[in-house]
Amino acid sequence: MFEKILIANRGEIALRVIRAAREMGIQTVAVHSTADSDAMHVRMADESVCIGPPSGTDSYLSIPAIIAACEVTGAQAIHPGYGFLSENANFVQIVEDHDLAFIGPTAEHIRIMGDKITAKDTMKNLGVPCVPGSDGGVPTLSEAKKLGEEMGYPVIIKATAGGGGRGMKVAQNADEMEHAFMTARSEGKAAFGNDEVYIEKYLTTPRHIEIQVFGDGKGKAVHLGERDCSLQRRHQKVFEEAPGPSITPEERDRIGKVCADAVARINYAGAGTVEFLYENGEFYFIEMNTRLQVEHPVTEAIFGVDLVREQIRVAEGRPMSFTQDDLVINGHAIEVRINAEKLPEFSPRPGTITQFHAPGGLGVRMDSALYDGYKIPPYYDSLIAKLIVHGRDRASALARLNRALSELIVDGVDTTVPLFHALLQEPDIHSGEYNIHWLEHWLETNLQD
Amino acid sequence: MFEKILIANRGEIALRVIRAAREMGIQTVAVHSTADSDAMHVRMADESVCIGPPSGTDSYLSIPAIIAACEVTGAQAIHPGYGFLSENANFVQIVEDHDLAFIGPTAEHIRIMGDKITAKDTMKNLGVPCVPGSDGGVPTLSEAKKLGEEMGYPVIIKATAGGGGRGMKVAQNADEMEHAFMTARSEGKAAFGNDEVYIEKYLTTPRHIEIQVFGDGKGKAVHLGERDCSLQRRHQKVFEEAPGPSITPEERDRIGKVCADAVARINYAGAGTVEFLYENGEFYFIEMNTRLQVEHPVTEAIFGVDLVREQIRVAEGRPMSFTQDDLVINGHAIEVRINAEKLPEFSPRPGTITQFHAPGGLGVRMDSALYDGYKIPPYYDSLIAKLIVHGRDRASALARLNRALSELIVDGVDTTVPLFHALLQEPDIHSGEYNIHWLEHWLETNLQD
Amino acid sequence: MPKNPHDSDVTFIKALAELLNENDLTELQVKRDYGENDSLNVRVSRKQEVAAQIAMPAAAMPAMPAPAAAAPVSGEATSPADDPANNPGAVTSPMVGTVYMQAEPGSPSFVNVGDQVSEGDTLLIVEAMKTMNHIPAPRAGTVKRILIEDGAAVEYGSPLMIIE
Amino acid sequence: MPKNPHDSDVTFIKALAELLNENDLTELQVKRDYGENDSLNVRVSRKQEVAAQIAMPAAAMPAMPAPAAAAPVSGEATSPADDPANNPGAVTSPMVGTVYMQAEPGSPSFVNVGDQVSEGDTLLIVEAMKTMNHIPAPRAGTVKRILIEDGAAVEYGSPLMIIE
Repeated sequence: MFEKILIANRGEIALRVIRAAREMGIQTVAVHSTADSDAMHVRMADESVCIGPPSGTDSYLSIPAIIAACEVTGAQAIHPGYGFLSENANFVQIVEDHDLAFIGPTAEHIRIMGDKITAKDTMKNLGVPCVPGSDGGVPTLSEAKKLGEEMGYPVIIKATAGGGGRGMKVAQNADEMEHAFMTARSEGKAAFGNDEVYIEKYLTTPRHIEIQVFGDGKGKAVHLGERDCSLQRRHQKVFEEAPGPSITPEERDRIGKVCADAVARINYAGAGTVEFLYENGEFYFIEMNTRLQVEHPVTEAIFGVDLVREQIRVAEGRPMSFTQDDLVINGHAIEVRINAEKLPEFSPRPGTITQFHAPGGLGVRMDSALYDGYKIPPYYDSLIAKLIVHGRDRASALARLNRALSELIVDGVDTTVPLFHALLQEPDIHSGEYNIHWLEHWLETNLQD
Repeated sequence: MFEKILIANRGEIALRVIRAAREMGIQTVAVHSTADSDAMHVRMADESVCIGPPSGTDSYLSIPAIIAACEVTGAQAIHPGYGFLSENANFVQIVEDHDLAFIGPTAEHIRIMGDKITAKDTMKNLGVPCVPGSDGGVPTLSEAKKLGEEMGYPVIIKATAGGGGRGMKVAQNADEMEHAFMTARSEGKAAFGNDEVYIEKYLTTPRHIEIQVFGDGKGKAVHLGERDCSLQRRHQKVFEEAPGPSITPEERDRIGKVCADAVARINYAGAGTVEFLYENGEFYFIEMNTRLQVEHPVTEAIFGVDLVREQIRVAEGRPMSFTQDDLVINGHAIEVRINAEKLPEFSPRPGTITQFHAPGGLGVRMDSALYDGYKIPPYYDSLIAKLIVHGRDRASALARLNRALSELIVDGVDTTVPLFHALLQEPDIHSGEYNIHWLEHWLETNLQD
Repeated sequence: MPKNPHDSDVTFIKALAELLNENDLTELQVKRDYGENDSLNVRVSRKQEVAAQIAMPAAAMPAMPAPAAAAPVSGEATSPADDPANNPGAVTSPMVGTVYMQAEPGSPSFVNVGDQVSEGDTLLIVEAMKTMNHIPAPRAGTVKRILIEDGAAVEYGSPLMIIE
Repeated sequence: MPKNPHDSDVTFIKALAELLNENDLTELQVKRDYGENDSLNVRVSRKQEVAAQIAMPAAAMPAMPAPAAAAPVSGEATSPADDPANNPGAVTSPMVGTVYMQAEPGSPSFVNVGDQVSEGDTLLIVEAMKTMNHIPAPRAGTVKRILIEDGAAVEYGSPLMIIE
């Protein structure tokens, strides 16, 4: 068992790991840039090491600095948090080469899931449902039409060499296929010098549903249900909940088992998230995140587990502390991400926190590295706090969120708190009827100056 | 259903009720003395009414002021919190006479349980186990000895007219009976002019175990297990936990059912606590508190319920939202009471809070009316915060308590936080082996200057 | 390395310390460089912003629903200086309740602005719990202002009138 | 810290301590350099309680295990003005690692106090990830002080030497 671990991260997630380690009686080493000397994670850890200048590249992303910090402090294992080096297979390899433990999956699993095509092929072979599409290029219109009939309209025709939205056309039905097919080809030709196109089923109003899985690295794995993270702005999640308001227990059991079986078969170790688009009762694999997610606390709330503790256990080579049968959903949880950003542009607002007051009482959890007088540095992510509420059902969780937001004080910088106050006025939020486009739409119509 | 309720209390418990009401969509009215104009409960409520000068007698205990505050604000119901008017049958009668609802039991139930002798008789008749003792005075030594044999030594001989420890003698065995009996009689005669004595079984190292009950006022009632509140200083609880480390599931079911049945038979409404001394597997009734307890959050944590919401529901005439079968224990919870007091004398320390920082993360709940700059007035109770932790088992709850205490910052006044840091070093606390005398003993030997 | 300009340094620093005290400063910095360029660099500060922020947490709680200017509040200006309760002639309510300016509907008001009152004269009634409480003038004087209206709700300490 | 404290230094410090007490100060800093440029640098401060707590939240977190003066910290005084890292002649570590003062055990140290060094001369080695990183002198000058010991752990920015 570990006596001392190093947390290769900052902010609330570094705190999260320090809390779990402290509760397990494990010493902690915080690493930090010169910009973070006064950061909460530095204060809370048992030891700290300054690893570089403010730039993330030269500090939190510096593999030699982090390995050296382990060497000089005698830390036996590294928890990467999320972001930074958490999904860097090369880093994991180096960690292992230095006889240190990485609190996460193997380098190989990270590598597989880090490459979209390999990940999709792997998951498909493991029985995970993917977006139907052509196997490679579609040379003729008649073949394209045949595929359209098979997978059902709408479909999207994409230039194989494409990217950034160019060379992509949607065909809503068979009649539109000819025009879409020809346009995608010619755009592909013009933009990338290659007119090969492929075809995929096009999802119009999907939800983002992700399945939390957890493996022991030795062939056992469980799932901890889903999170609905459809409320996104520019692919950044802002509001996450579990269970998903659109998912039935039967659907959860089915897709959960598929995912757990898949990661069990590859001997996956630790926490992972299998992300799907979900439309009309079907799940379509997008990618797998081989790390702890920002939104893991909603899962912890409804299952009554400590995922970071579990990560550390498994990295120590111990078995998981729960089986699938132990994992019973209790109530409903919601997380909102509070960023130091000014609405309506969501422009980052570093600055000094003149007053911070966390909401209290029943069913409220704050994960935040803020404190009175803390200076938010301008170099990193703008996430400054996660507010998680847990209630007996979705309605009471929403009521609790409203109540907790009304107690929260973050003074000195602009935050995204007003967004959540506004969202709680929306009937769609209360009915749970939203998809991955909902928030962008809503922002366009509601958050103009 | 209520649209607006008034909270006839202050501090963290007023906040507790405001939070529950807000989550139910009910408007709140805070009442306050002139000393509490800046108090958190005043800030958090939808409306506030100043009801009197600092003295509790002229403000929070002033029945006319509170009734008038309901009248001018249109509040339909009153939540009394704990302390102040919460167990004042006369107040409840007046509330009802003014066509207002009292969020709590009836005046009659409060009256019955407010008188120790009536309470004991009532509970005994309802099948609740009481401390064995003589039925009234014991005139002769031979009768005393006979009783001693029947109930088992040690026994305590008490002057009927006595009080304050005078006229009370313990007999450890039959040999000591004569001396103890005669001394108690003569002390009673000398001090109170009455030499009548009665005899009760004497418990040497009991625990304080209390059963949380909840009735719908219509003949249905449930129990929510026990809390062990044995860690007391001068009869003030400082550390409470649930479940009790010494109680087996069978004992819980048995005594819980006895208590639930008893309050069901009298149509008890709302939350109540049946307090027992517990020794050698036997429960001995002490008293019943006809209100919410300070330590109710530990029960909320392990059962996943909101007792204040439930109180309001029942006061509205609605049924309880759970049955006995719904109430399943999940994990372990501990509460510590943080008082503005200076150790080792526990002398009250009102003053200004220069910095308040609540612990965060998984399984941590803070119930506190503190905020940066808050001035703790010298007129009221010194309880300033309750820290409640919840974990999968007792060991993890203790580890979490340790972690959370290390994050908490209450600057500007002395608090009892160092007591808890010290207690967490004690093997007896970790093994759960303590009784109602343990803390006093420990304080004598450990907290000298 | 040490010469002996200590005594003069001590005297200098002592003077600064006294300056600090006398002027209620919190910080004083001097940088001296009597070498080639003979420079002096002084910084004097007296911080009070932080204390001010701590002292006024109400203003720092914008996210919290304002402790609604509840029914009982008399609706007067809120700046402490303007607050009639601070007027030395203010008569404040000794209880929570509803104000009646006359003995019964239709009757004339007990007092009007400009009236001379004697100590003990009824100024108005505060009704609480169905009881009509006559509020007496605490002293003789002239009714300068009446701060509440008939039927208004008042809390403990609400200013009712100014009698000078 | 002076290596051979004179009586006069003690007297000087004692005088400062008394000053601090008499004037209810919380901080008093002197930087002195009576060498070539004869400079003095004084800082006197008297922080109000609240300001102090807010300005120094680390001190306000007594319950929190002190961010342990972790292994890598060089063990020097912590007051900012004393910190050799603020010395303009300081050479700081560009990386985390373990310091070696010589090329291999038994070899002479790369440099000693009093040595003249040219820009680019190796001052010491910082080992990180089994790699020996030679730390070069950033400029020519004299080694005035060596702030770490052989085998010590350093973090990014730790002061290693003072070269003037």
